[in-house]
Order: sequence, then C-alpha cells, then structure tokens
Amino acid sequence: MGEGPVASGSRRRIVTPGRSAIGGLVLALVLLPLVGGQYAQYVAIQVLILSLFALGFNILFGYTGLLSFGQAGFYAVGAYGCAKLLLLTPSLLFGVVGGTLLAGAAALVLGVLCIRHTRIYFSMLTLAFGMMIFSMALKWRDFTGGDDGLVGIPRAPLEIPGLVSISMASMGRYYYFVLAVSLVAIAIAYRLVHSPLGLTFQGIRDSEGRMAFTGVSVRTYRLIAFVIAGLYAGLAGALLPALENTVTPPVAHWTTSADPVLATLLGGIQAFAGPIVGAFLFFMIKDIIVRFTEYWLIWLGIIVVVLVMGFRGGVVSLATARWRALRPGREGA
Amino acid sequence: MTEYLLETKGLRKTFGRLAAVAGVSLGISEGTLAAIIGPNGAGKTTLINLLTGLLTPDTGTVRFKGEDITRVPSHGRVRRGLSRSFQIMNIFPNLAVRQNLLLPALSRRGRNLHAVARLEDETGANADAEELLREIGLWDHRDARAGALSHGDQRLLELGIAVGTRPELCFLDEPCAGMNPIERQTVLGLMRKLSSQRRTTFVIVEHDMDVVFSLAERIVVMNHGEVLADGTPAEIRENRVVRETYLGAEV
Amino acid sequence: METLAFQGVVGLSMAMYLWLISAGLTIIFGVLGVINFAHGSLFMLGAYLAFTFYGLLGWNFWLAILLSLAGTAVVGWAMERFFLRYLYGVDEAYQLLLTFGFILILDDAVKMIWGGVFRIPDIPAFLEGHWSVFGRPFPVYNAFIIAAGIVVGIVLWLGFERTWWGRTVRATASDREMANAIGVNVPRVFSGVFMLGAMLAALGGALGTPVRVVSPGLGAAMIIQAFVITVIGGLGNLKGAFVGSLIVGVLSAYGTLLFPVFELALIYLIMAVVLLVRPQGLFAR
Amino acid sequence: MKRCASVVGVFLLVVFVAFVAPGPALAACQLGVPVVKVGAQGAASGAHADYGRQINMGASMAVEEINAKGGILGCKVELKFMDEELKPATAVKNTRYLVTEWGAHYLVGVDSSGSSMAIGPVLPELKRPYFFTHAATHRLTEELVAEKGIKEIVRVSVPVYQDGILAALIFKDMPDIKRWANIGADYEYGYTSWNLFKETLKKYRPDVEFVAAAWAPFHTLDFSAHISAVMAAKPDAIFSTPWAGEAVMLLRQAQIQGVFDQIKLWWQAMGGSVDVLEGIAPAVIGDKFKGKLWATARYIHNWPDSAENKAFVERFQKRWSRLPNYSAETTYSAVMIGKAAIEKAKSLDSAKIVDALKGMQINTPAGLRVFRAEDHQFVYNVPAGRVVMDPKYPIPVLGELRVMPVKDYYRWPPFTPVAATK
Repeated sequence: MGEGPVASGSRRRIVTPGRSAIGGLVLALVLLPLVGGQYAQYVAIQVLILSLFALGFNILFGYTGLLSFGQAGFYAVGAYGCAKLLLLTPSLLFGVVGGTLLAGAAALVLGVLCIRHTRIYFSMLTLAFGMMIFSMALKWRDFTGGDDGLVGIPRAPLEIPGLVSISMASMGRYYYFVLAVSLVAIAIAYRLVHSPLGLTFQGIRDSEGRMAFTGVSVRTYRLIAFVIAGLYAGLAGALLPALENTVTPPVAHWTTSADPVLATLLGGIQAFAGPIVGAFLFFMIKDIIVRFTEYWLIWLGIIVVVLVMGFRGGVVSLATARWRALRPGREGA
Repeated sequence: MTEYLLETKGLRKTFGRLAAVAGVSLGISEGTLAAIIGPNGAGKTTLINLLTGLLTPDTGTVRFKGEDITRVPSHGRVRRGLSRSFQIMNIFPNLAVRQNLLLPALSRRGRNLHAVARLEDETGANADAEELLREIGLWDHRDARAGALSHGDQRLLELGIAVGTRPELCFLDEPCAGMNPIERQTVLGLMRKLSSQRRTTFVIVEHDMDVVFSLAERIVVMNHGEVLADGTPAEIRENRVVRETYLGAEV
Repeated sequence: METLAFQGVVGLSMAMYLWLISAGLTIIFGVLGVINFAHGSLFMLGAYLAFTFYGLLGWNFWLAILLSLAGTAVVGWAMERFFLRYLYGVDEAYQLLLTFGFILILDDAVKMIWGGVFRIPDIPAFLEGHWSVFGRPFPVYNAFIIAAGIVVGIVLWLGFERTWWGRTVRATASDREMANAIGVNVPRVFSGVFMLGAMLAALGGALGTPVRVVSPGLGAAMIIQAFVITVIGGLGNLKGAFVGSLIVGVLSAYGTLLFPVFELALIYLIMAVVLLVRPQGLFAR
Repeated sequence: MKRCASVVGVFLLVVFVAFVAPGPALAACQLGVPVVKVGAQGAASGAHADYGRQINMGASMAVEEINAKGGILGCKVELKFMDEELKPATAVKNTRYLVTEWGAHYLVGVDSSGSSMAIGPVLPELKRPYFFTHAATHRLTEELVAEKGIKEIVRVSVPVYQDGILAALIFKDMPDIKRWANIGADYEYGYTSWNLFKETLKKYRPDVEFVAAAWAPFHTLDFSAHISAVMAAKPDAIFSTPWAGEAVMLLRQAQIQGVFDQIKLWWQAMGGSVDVLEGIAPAVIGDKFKGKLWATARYIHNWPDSAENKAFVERFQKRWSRLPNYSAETTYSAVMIGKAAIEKAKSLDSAKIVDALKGMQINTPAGLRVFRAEDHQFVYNVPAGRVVMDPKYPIPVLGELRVMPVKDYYRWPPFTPVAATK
C-alpha cells in the first residue's frame, strides 16, 4: 500500500496519483531534449501531432458516437493551409492558427452535410468527402503542387509582431513549441469533455432519441462535435509542414484517416487519455518494428487483430482495471 | 370556450396503405391525468409520436399553448414544455445514473453549450438532479452505470429523465410495463405528486387497466387510428361501444 | 460517334470487373451487416492463387480458377469462423478494424510467399485476339469478362431468388432472431455467405489477373472503388451493386475521354450525393 | 506515491532504451569510427516493392564487396535499408532516423520523386551527403542544388531528361511517324517527360502532330479507357510513361486491344527495367508487340559491352539469382562513389565528401560517370533500343541500341524552367 493520504470523499485533493503521474509525464516531456537526441525530439513531435489528431477524432467517435473515416481530409486542409500561409508570410503562429481555422471552416461546411447521417452511412459519407479532398490535393496542381506536393516550406520563426520573434530553426525549439501547443490543446480537450458540452456529446452517443427529448437539437451538437474534431485534425496537420518542410497528398488519403482510428482503439475509446497513450504506442510499435524487419505490415496487422479480439477496451482501461485490482478499497471513495 | 393546453385537429398519418392515425381531433386541458387506451395497433404510439414531433403528420395540426407546433422538431417542443418517455427503454446506458438526470436539468437551464465549465460546478443542475434522484428512489444507485440497473430501476430512471425537463405536458408510453408492485407505486406516486405540486399534465398509454382506472381522470379510447370514445373513467365504463369492442375482451 | 459508342463498350468491360468485386462485398454486408475492408485483399489472394496454378504451374485455366476460388474460400472461412464470429455483438467499428488488420497481414503474407514482384500470366489461347466492334478492335478477353459478369449476375439472382438456400439466407438477412427461431443454423449461414463473398472476390481476381498485374497492395487499391459502388447501389443490395458498377465503369471510361481532370473526384462526388439524397442507395425498394 | 514514481521511471526507461545510442566508440580504422554506416531506402511494400528490393540488393552487394576488400580506409562498412512506402513523410522520417539515430555517414536510394524533393531540404540540417539513385525529377538537381545550393544532394542516376529528350532525338529520324499520342503518368514525371519530348521533337520535325493525351494516376488497374481514348485519334505512335507493374499491365491491355496492329511504334519510358522486362517476356517471345516496342532504362544489363559490366552482372546473378535492375546498378555505384569520395577526402565530414566529388570521373558498371559540379548530377550514357530477346539472357534486352552523346540529351546549366503541367 502506498503512503499517500487516506482516500476521502473530497474531490479537492491537491495531489492524487493521477495528477502526479501526469506531472511526471509532462516533466519527462519537458526534459526530453536533454536526454534524447534530435531523432527523439522528432519522434516526440510526431507522437504529439498524432495525439492531437486522435484526441479530436475521439471526441467525435468515443464521446459522440460517430466513426469518421475522413479525418485525414481536415488534417490535410490544416497542413496545406498552414503550408500555403508559411510560403506567403513566414510567421509560424499565423500559419498554424490559419491552417487550424481553415480546417475548422471546412469541417463546418462538410459537417452540415455529414451529420445528417449516423453509423455506417456517416462513416461512408466522411470517407467520400475525405477522398474528395484527397483528389483535390492530387489534381489541383496550381494550388497544391499535385502529386509532388508543396516543397520548400520554411520553419518560420514564432512571431508576435512588435513583441517577440523566436527562431524555430533548431529541432529542440520547434519541439518545445509543439509541446506547448499540444499541452494547451490537451488541457482544453480535457476540460471540454468534462463540461456540460462533453456530457451532452455522451448523451447523444448513448441515445439520440432520449437526448432530443431533453430539449437538445441533436444535429446541432453533432455538428459542434464534428467541427471540434475538424479543428483538432487541422491543428495536428498545421504542425506538420514546419516539421517536414513538405506537404504531399498522402496526408489526405484514407489510410491516413486510419491512423487516429488505430491509435484511439489501441489506447481505448472510453478513457480520455486513450488516444494519447494509443498514439504513443502506435508510433513506437511501428517505429521499432520497421527497424528490424521489412515485413512490418504483418506485425502491425497481427497487433490490430489481437487487440480487437482480446483487448477491446484498449490499453488504458486495461491498465486502470489492473490498478484498481491492485488497490482494493480505494475506489468508490 | 375552453383553452386547451394541447389541441389537435384532423391529425392523420399513413404508412403505405395503412392509416395508423386517421383523423384525430383531441384537446387536453392543463393539469389533467389522462390515459390513452386501445388494442394493439390502435395507433396510440403513432399518435404520441405525432404529438411529440418524432413523426410529421400527413395532414392536420398540433397546437400547444395556442401555438402551432406541427412542424416544430422534437427538441423544440421539449423547450416549449413537452416531454415523453418511450415504450422501449431509452436511457443513457453508459453514463452514471446521476449524469442521466443531469442532462435534462442542464438542458432546461440552457447549459449544454458550456464547454469550459466543470460539471460539478453546475450547482443548479446538480441540485435538480439530486432532488429527482431522491424522488425516484435511485439515490443509492447514483454513481452506478445506468445500463447496469435492474429493469424496473431503468424504467424509473427513464421517467426521471422525462420529467427532468420540468415539462408542462408529459407523455408516458407504458410507464409501468414490467414493473413490480412497489416500483409501480413509486411511479404512480411521483405522477400524482408532480401533477398536484407542479401542475404537470400527464398523458399515459397503458395496458394495465388497474393503473388506468385508478389514476386517470380522463380516458381516450382508440381503435383503428380513430378515437372511439373520450370521457371520465365512469363514462368509459358505461360506454357500450367500448365495452363491446375492447373492454369486453379484457376486463 | 463510333468513338463514343466504343468507349461505352470499353466502359462496360471495366464495369464487369468492378461488379465481380463489389458483388461479394455487398452480399456480405447485406447478410452479416459487416463492411469487409479485407475484401480487396481476398481479391488479391484469388489473383495470386490463379497466377500460381495457371501461370506458374501451367495447369488448365478453368481448373486454376476453381482452385483459386476454393483456396480463397478456405481463407475466408477461417476469417469468419475464428475471428469475425466473435464480433457480431460488438460495435461495428471493431469489425471494420479487424478486417483492416487482415489487409495488413495479407499484404505482407503475399509478399513473403510470392515476393514483391508483380505477376502476370498469359492469356489463355482461346481467349486471345480481338473482334471488331463499331469498327474498332475489342479484345475477346474483355468480351469474355462481360459474359462472365452477366453469368455471375444471373447465377446469383437465381440462387437467391429461386433456391431454398437463397430463401434461408434472405430470411437470415432480414431477421436473425426469427431465422434462428424457425431453426436456421445462423452461424452456418454466416460462414457460407462469407465464403461465397470471398469466392466472388477471388473470381474477380482470378479472371482479372491475365490482364491486370497482381502485386502486394492491390487490395487496398481495389477496396475503395468497391465501397463507392456498393454505396451508390445501396449497401447490401445486389441489383444496386450491378447498376452501381455499370455507372462507375462507364462513367470513368467517358471521364477519361471527355473530362480527365475531374475523373477521380467525380466518383466520390457521386458517392456523397447518393448518400445525402438517397442513403439507402439508388436501387433500394 | 511509489507507484507513480515507477510509472514515470518506466516511461523514462523506454525513452532511454529507444533513443540513447549505446556504448562509446572504439577507434579501429583510419576514420576514427567503429564502422562506416550507409543508410539506404526504397519502396519495399506495395505495388512497386521490387524497386526497393533492387536498391537493397545493389547496396548490399556493394557493401559486401567493400568489406571483402578491407572496407573503406580500413573501416568496416555497415548497411541499413528502410521502406520509404513511396510516401514523402516516411522517407523524411527514415532519413532522420538513419542519420540522427542510427548514425549513417552517407545515404543512398529513394524511388519516388516526391520523396526526394522532401528529403532534399532536410539534408543541410542533418549534414550528410545523399546519393539519389532513382528519383528522376529534374527539379531535385536543377532547383534544389543549382538554384538553392543544397550541397548535400548528389544524383547518380540519369534524371527525366532521358525519358523525353532521348526519345525525341531517336524518333526524329523516322519520317513516317507523324502523329504521336501520349498515355502518361498523371504526375510530374509524366508531364515533364511528355513536354520535353514534344519540345525537342518539334524543333527538328515541325511536321509532327501530337494528337491525343490520356493521363493515368498511380494505382490505375484498367487502362482500356485510356487506350481507346487515344486510339480514337489514330496515332502513328504512342509515348507512354506509367512504369513498373502499371507498364506491364498497360502493354498487355494495349496488346489485346489490337493496338500493335494499328500503330507503328510504342515508346515505353523505363520499359527496360528488369521487372517490366520479366513481366513482358512471354509477349516478346511470342512477338505480340510485332517488334514495335521501344524502351530505355536508367541502366540496362546488356550495355555497355565492357568487362566491368559483364563481371558486375555475373556477380549480381550469382548473388541474387536475378538480373540487376537499373536501381540496383545505380545504388551499387552510389555506394562505390561514396567510398571513393571518402577515401579521397580521408574524412567522413559531409562538406569534405562533397568537395571530393569535384572533378570525379569514375568507372561503374554503367560506364564512365562524370560529376557535374553545377547541379551535382553524375552524367553518364544510357542507350535506348528495341525490346528484343537475346539468347544470352532469360528475359528481353534492348537491341538496335541507339547511343546518343550525353551533351545532346542532358539539360545543361543555366537551366530554364520546364513546363510541368499537362
């Protein structure tokens, strides 16, 4: 048994196991550039980006009950939008905010159409729109550079005109920028799902009909969830061009839409942290497998099958269950 | 002339060739406890679906508090003071019991859109939910997952959600189906209490004639999508047509 | 004028390839309620098996096709019996995810067995050459594909409408519990239908392989097209899948000729419009 | 709180194990490193997987041969190959991994032009020379090196010039071919090749017409519609740029559609690639193309007729039981060029290695390769010819070889922009 304070009914306890674990993780992430090399920072950025992507997806899927297969479309709008803005004026903040808002706008327009359906029809509709965005990225050469994409995107400095200008040239600097943005975005998402709005989403997931009869316009709230997911996808995408210096059509392909789905299911859809943990595992699994074998697809596939067959709750709920089992008497305080 | 709380004129809904509701004109006054009865397939549930906005009528109008709400969607009707429960159980199975009741309370207070407030800081809505929890007798189960409740408790919970928006008019589709006598008494007690304290008008669809005749102040009998008879329990008991076509068989 | 007419015939042959793959997908959805992401991979597997028996070992063309169908059916059976069967009660998302996992596994498995090289066998001698259609040469093989597509369509229609087995399957599709109650062995019907779907995919692959290269990754390329068609025709609707194939096949043939820029986006646009206006598909009752 | 501490501890441990490079270096060779590391990548999954495999085979063989002869300045050489998936993002990630994590000293490979354009701008940050061995876009060397001055980019393989310009120079001498149609790959490679071809041919032959063009994107499975669309314009010859499996499929579908009865000539860019030749071998044996199929590649195993090339092909066949594809040869040569440059520079420093390339003329299986300082392009000659069978090889080769002077079909600085649109 731990030596922490005896569990009480108070929910205002300052130090809880959950909070200290989170604190530890954040500290580890902040210290990462000191212990890990450039590649570690690069991978950490990728994981953070996928986390944001999956987190937004899960607000739509895990919380509102809508499985989208077209999130890559908004991811791509964020990426291409940010890239275009960075090529226009080299200001990181302008690019990232602009790309995110563009994706949100796209989600609003397409969302009005998509939220008319639920279940498999919703999935198919989002797939269709996502692939339309992919086709545009591929075919609208004058704007998107076609198959070859946009190249030579600068990692512009973080600029607030008249106030401050921080160069982002080094990977470490950009890592801290992405980390800060991600932590803020994750905190906002956490607040959101534990707010009345979040509970409304969950009500819609559980029973649409019942929700309508509490006086809520289900379609409006589905649209809100869709736009939020679109904004997170857009933000994730908008962090990409400055990292890679390139944006190409595969970011919009349906196989990219599968990434947040896999990450979320890996981590667990019921837990808030599921998509984040899932993104970490998904990335690390792939990154480690590709070092050892050319046949990484089959291993990824086997992991997917095993997870689906045996661990549908995802890693996070599995861990929580173990935790509870280890500490009897500390739940339901 | 009497001012009805809810009034329908010539309401009609057909599915293919079948007229589920074939021209119903009804008026429901404030504060009554009314029941709709009739054999299976008489069109009772379709009528309620038309009144609560789940279906749109082919012809006819629905007026609520003098306003034409024929084309108003369900959630809009709820905001105007109308609510319902479902024949097939309809709760939020993955949420805690308390959260089930928090949702209608938040909605009534227009708090759904609040994206940064903590749930526990919604004091007004929480107080409403806790009051309801006690009233429906699920206080002890407040932190349980709703889907894990017993059948009777789930029906109670659904009733709680339905009245959680504090409706002026509430439709209950077979509220006592599958309940044990104690649970049934909770339901009936709650209805009587809300009816007298908040002047909530209840319209129930029910097969259990004991419930109907012990509770209802007014009974509407439907058959083949039409209103067969409409009156006080005493009048219905005396109605020859009703006795022949319906009550004769069951009572 | 001849050019337009001929392009239509070319589109017809393209449509029949599409029909062969979307038929199985839509049947599986109609009965099991599962969107099988791995359907394209079964198509690929069928093509590889046909290539091996026919192109590599030089066996009889028809025998090779039969063996390829049988082999793919066994794989399909295993997928249903040992994996999918345990997921009918849970959220559809997990079924999709499982079949997505199969895509990954099958893609690498064929690469391990047949190598990364693309494979193409010869066209059987009796199907070589071309006929004159609207004054232009039209391959005998494509005419054969058109015929095969129509035959498959008729056989499936007869099978579902006129046989006891077909009625059982349709009853199961419309109401599982009811079918179970009247003594239908529902799990066996599901297995059978999944195997049928797998065999149809394999047939598409086997018939396609002499004119279309087979290589790893073919499944992922095929599956989205098949989705588009099944959605246009109505998920689970066999007749719809046939007409949907015709629409997509003929349209993309004319698209290549007349408005090449929009060809790719066009089919997704049609899919989206159909979903918005008639989500049950163009040909649902 | 112990448990929380252990959670954090485990996390940190994972980070350490995954990222922190093991052990101190033991100086064992003249360059002061334990081994010289060569990073390679190519498409190893999906429809173009054979190209990646050939890159891997070429690089592996080069490394084995170098090690057998004592390494580079006494240092053992180690190779790591990764799958670029034809996705630029993956290619960049691999490059970063290979350099900053695995510790590659120089890099070779990459199939996709998109991937090469994505890798290029990252190289100054990573400070490692990258020898590109397949990606063909002229923009890699013309824009990124000549214009923007990214010195780490070096290209060992011939770029897109050959696909368009070389073809025009050959076919200008065929007076009876007047009407050309195009079945093109629907991306930059296809557009540039066709535009260079048209531009060059028009200069010599004002009388030719370009009568039709159909474009096929990646993953096209049925070219029937493209074929019939261009055949409606009754061309004398077809210019075609889909490659790999798509080329085989296109040729098979054209053949059964009777195209070779109607046209006089078919030009298949990259048709001399080993995988394509293997795929069309039965058709060539059966004379299905009626001798009308012409092709080239960035290297072909039956040319040049030198002792060095013959020995290379023999060793390769012995080692891998396949004939070397151009991507195998270019990657093999790239590893060897890297070795030569390091030996000359006596250093693993990127700038010094690139410096050592200046003025380099090196004999490779494909013949003499000459380094062009302006754009870091190795210039060498590759012929084009008719696809024929040769009893010496199990698969077709290029016959009736036309060898053009490189000064004619390479583009030379100062570069003018090429129209990269349809």
